[in-house]
Amino acid sequence: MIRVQREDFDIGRELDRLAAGDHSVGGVASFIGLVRDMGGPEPVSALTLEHYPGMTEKKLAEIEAEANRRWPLSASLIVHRYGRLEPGDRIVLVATASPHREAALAACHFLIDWLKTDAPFWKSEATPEGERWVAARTEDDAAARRWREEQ
Amino acid sequence: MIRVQREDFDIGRELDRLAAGDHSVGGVASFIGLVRDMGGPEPVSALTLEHYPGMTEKKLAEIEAEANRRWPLSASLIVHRYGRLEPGDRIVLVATASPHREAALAACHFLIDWLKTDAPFWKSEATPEGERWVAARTEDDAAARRWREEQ
Amino acid sequence: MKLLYFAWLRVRIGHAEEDLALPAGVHDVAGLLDWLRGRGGGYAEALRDVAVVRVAVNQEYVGRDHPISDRDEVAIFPPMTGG
Amino acid sequence: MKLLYFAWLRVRIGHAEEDLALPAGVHDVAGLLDWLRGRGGGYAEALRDVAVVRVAVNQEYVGRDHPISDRDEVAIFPPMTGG
Repeated sequence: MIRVQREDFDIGRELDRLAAGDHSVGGVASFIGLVRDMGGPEPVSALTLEHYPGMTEKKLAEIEAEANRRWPLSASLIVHRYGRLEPGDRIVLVATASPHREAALAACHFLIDWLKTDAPFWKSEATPEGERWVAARTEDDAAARRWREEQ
Repeated sequence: MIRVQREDFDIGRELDRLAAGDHSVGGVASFIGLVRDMGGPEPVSALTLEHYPGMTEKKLAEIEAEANRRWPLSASLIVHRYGRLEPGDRIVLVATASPHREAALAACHFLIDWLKTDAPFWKSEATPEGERWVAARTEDDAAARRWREEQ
Repeated sequence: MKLLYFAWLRVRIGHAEEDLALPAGVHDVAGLLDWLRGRGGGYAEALRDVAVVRVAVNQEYVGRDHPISDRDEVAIFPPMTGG
Repeated sequence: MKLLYFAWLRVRIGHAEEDLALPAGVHDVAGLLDWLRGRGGGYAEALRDVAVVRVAVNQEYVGRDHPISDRDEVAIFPPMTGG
């Protein structure tokens, strides 16, 4: 399941729901991305996430389908927020449930790597110097590429 | 932090607490192990976890320290239950928080692989044929060995 | 044709979307980017470093040689930074 | 010396722990396992496939050549299956 929303989400409820009633699930892996403020000379007071409505949902559904094609998952979930967030706020949750621990862990890692480079979101940070667009990281491209090579 | 307990735990509360107030945390990775019943000819009605009090806490603390030595973690948590559990019940939670997504994901994977082979727990399943001790899996040894080789 | 701009491209161009009749002589993504840059002002500034710009046609990422028609939704944006 | 047994070793031996004076001639883990097996009954059954058995002395995993003293806590168990 995928969701793109302004609102925060409840981790406990989302993860409990993922495997609820399915006794073949042996493991649930998850990753939560948070708004970070590393302090330093340019503290971040807020992060604004812009996205491409329609295309975002489509790409997230594709990414999720790809994970389900590669690993035997019982359930999967991507929740991605947009709008104005503050340091410590949750941005994204990816979660995977599988009979097998390795499948849940690998698929969760794949989902977060892939959506970093493939989902149409853009971040701008509010700093004392003004708005600053977050630049794409070459490490993120490398992380996503790894999964392409392993295909 | 490590905890060995009979009682269930609240995923949402544990994960929220892990990164609370630390704005340098960019990602929280977690894995939850559940009691599985694959159905089949020998359904599992209950799982009993036995452990070695004293040594369990010591090994879990060592495993956690090793993860913190290998990766830049802001916080880490292992909660492992013992006693009688039923299909769908939570057995274990491992969670890691880090400024960096890769560190959180890798350390979480390491912790669950490592504690599978290195923490003194033993499982027995209640089946219609009677109690059955769960055998150690060679895949688990291989998964833990991988981290030794990467050291 | 519907044009959409995101992130700093939107800010520099000054609006998020516009309707445009397919300009004469424009057949693909490369041609459209050239034509837009030729408008000058915010367009020229936004598309100065055109190599970093990404394009989606009808919500699919495409290369510079992808054909463009008058009924397309064309989105132009910097590399994504989600997650 | 305090001896602890876990999982199916505990079940086959019939109790979880016992106190034992270090038997004459026993100096290491291998010697202790041999001596226990020699007691027969549940001990012989539990330690029949002695190669699979793991041992901790004072809560540290040890090999068969690890020395044993009269003040040690020695735990004997099958491979772990936690997580």
